[in-house]
Amino acid sequence: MTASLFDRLGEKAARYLASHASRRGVLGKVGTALAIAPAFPLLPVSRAEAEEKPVSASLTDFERKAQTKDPDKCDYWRHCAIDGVLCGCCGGGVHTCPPGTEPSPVSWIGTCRNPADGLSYVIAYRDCCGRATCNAPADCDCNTADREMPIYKPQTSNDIIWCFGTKSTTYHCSTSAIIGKAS
Amino acid sequence: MTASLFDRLGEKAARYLASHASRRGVLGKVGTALAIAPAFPLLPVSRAEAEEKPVSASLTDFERKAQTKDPDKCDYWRHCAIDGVLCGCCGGGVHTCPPGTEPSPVSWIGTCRNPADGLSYVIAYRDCCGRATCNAPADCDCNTADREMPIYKPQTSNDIIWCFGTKSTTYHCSTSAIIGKAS
Amino acid sequence: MNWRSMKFLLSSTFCVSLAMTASRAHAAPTSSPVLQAEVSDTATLPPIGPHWFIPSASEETYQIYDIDKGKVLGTIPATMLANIVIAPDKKNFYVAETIWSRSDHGTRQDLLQVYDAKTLSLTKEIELPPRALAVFAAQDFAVSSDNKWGFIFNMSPATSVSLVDLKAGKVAQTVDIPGCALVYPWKTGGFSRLCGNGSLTNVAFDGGSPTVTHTKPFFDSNNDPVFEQAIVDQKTGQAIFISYTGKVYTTVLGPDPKISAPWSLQEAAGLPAVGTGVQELAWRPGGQQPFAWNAAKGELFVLMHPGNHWSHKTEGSQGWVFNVAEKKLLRRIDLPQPASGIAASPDNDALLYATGHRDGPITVINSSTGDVIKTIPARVGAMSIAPGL
Amino acid sequence: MNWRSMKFLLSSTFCVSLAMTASRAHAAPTSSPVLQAEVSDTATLPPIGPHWFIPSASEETYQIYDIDKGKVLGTIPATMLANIVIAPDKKNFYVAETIWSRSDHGTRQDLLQVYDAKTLSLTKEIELPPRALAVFAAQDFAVSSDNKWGFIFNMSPATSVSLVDLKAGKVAQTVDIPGCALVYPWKTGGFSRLCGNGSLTNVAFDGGSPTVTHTKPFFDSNNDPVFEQAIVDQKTGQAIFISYTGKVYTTVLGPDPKISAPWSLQEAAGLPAVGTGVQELAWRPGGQQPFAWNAAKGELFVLMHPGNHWSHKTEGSQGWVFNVAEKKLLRRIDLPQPASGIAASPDNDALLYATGHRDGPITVINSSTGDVIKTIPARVGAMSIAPGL
Repeated sequence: MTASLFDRLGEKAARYLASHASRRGVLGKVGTALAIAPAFPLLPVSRAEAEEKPVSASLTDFERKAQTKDPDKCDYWRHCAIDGVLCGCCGGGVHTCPPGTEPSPVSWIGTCRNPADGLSYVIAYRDCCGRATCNAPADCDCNTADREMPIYKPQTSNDIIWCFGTKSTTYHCSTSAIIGKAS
Repeated sequence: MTASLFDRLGEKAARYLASHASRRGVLGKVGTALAIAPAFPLLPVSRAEAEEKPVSASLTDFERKAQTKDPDKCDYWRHCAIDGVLCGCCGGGVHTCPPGTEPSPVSWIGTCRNPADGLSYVIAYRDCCGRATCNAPADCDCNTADREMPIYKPQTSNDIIWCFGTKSTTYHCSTSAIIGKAS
Repeated sequence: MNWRSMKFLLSSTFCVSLAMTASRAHAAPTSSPVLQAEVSDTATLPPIGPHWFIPSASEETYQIYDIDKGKVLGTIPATMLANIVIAPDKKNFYVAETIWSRSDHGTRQDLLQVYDAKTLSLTKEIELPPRALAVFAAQDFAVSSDNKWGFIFNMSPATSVSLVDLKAGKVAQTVDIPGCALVYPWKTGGFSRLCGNGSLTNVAFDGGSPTVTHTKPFFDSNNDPVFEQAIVDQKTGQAIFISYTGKVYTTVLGPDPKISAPWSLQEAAGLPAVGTGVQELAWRPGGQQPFAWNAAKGELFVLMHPGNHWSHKTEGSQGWVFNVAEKKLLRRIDLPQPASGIAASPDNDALLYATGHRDGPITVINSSTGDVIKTIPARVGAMSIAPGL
Repeated sequence: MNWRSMKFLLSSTFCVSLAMTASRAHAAPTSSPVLQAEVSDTATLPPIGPHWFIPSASEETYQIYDIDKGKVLGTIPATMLANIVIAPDKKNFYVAETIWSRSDHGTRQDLLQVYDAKTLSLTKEIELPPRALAVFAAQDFAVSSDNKWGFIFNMSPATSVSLVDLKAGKVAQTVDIPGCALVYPWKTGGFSRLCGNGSLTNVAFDGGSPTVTHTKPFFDSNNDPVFEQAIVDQKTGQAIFISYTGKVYTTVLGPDPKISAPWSLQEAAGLPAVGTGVQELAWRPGGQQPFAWNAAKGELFVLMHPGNHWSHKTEGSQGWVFNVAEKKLLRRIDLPQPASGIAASPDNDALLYATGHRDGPITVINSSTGDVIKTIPARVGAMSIAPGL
């Protein structure tokens, strides 16, 4: 059961599962057995299946429009399933917390496609914690949802305050750090 | 010295002073001597001085446009110097606090003209306290300033949180209660 | 300084009603009586009415609206991480809340707060273990229909449920249920939870030792999960789970819930069933609070929008009205502006309340005709509660 | 669960720079190296720069902007009832704040919080007696130029000032000064206060027993009060008090300040002097933070609007630039939108920062030419601080 693994292992497990759980149908097939495989680094896997049909039909609207230039905009490719204020608009960066906050060691996970190389990556949406919500302009307040799941699938749910194991659980902003290539 | 009186007597003194301190020039002339006079009720005083010139030249813009119908709008006559959210938009009324809040027994004071009878009244802008700021529509968030003074004249200053002697000093909303007729 | 005596002084003065002032609007100055000093007082609330609507406001409070009057009646403190429930006897509001003693640091305090429904006084605060913290997750908290138990979802990230004895004012026990989340209350005697494998876990509890049972997985939790914002009619125990693609699963919650074969919102509307294609444009359910229920007529209201799979957070441009027993679309209502939240009054001919993400007005719609009855200026968000009958 | 080991696991992975990704924008898919895992880290701040601007944001925080980059560098928690000061040595931010332990109830905590200017870590919290609570009253708090003392205005409603020993981290003493309010720091050795009768009270203090002196009333506090938002140049001790009608009083604060004869902002602009008529339309100063000062050139910036007396809270449609020593208007700058707050950078050819009441952008203006240099999208309010040189 995915969530119970998550319960026991936190991001380590969740990250691992998500890394094998691309939107291309693999997700339903991963099971507990995979959790004992080496979690890192990820092996490149053939993308033959995805390439059989025109790319445009297999891309989400977010992926079709995603850009690689400005990480402080909601349509930056890594932010395909982010819910919150981008830390890059708050004194941090795409994987950097603003001064005075700390990254949650546990996070939820998305799988986003980088249009620059056509590859999908597993993204850890680590919240930066310990300060009141960053008051960035509306442009920086994102709520995208590619492959985003309800709370009973916590490792892929973006409504949870991902501030576990930090000094304070106050939510400040959200980052999108690359964990590795999705299979 | 006005403020020291205020320090010692709170609203009782402040209300009294303000009631004698109309915008028509009396304000500079009141002194400590007046504080020993009976504070309530107020005696009607001749308005001859004000009537010597056309009314329009002695009215503020607020007074020229003030209405008497809708106390939940900033241009209601009593709100001539209010800074905050009208309690009438929050479940209270023009002199009633919303459920769960309590009126500050001490308040600041304004002098507003009632267009219905052409008289000026002393208004106690009592804050309702003990709950986070009421999230009323922008129409209910007022900042008028007829005869409003800096903080060193606290009894006529509307930036102060007037929640003294209440269980909690949290500001929720503002009321405009009639204290009496201005002289 | 003696505040009490000052209050007494104020309350001994005479109070004139506002109406007296208003009636003289635009009258020429007359020799009418001089307005007299007013007493400052605090309002109390009438009994909770069927046309009350309580939306979130500014991510810090919920506001009580009397929709018929179009006015705010009061404010309940409750942040976007809080959960709010109307007590079954309508005498209290319950708020599950988490507060740091120094705003963003200090001591974390997880509390079940009890507000009196007449005075909005905070009458009790029950200490809790660390709650699950999620943005506007209404299904984190439920109260048993006999008003004895509060069920509160915890996540640390290990998941459990605190069983709060509301009379005694303390947590009786905490049940670990790994792999499952949220709480869906039964008609009586327990609650169910949604699990990551697409099943329900059912917790029979009435004060003693909880008994836990599991259903088989009944939905595809990997590709077409059901929204966590399921409808539960606590008077009957009926639950309605709706998936991202619009599949509807109904059941009566209990120790051994039988789950119906799914039917499709879109097929009930005479349209093709909808799949999980990321470029499969169709009418889909979505929003922050996409579903509402009217028990009087058994009607389900769904915010629908044109979109692809994974557009489940998109605001609805239409409200679809279904008779759930007959699995039938009754009507489609065009919304004057996209709505992220919907709620319904509990009486016959339900009023629908449509709201946006935040800081917007309340659109009040006649659910039988689809007509907009009024738009109430407000600064409220998508999340809300509305009383039952 | 061991968070530390998990962090270690993350930090042992390789980190690629963002620039690498960005440089490949719009490139066709290639066999370029797969992006590697990134370490999560926390930013630190460079030394406080002359083009930093720190406005209030959402009534809950102050945001640090690097105006040259047009970017936020960080957030300092500080509500609309807090006061914020940059330490004279620029190594800390001081925040005087009031927090209830349970948001709107519980224990009231008045604190002087010390944030490290490099890490924004909260390094110290000094307990205070109940502070004065007023909305965005920046003159409630000052720090002596030797960084030894914090002066904090209290109002209960009796008025006093707490003298906080910043090294020892405690309140050394509290001085009662009835009838006076706020704190205006001297160059060294004390502070002055504005009093309800139009005078200054001066408190000489350097750790021992305070000595209090009074000036004679110098302005008409009943009809034409000076704004509490006076300019104080702490490097020189010069203070500039400006009245509602635009009368300017200058002095050097100390035990016995000599106050200049007033001059008129409007007369300095070649216009008639302005009186207190409620229908006397004229250019008048106003706003929430209507004044700014540039010490390098001795220039005063004033938000001006057309209005009658008592329009002192009205936003400015123009920014007027004065040479104070010469009592001369240098230029009038039309603002692209009305501004309720103005601030200035401390260097030559000051940048002016104009902001609205709340939730608006930052307009950056060249004070020498009046040209708008840029408009930074933001959600900030009128109140702000800017560093000295």
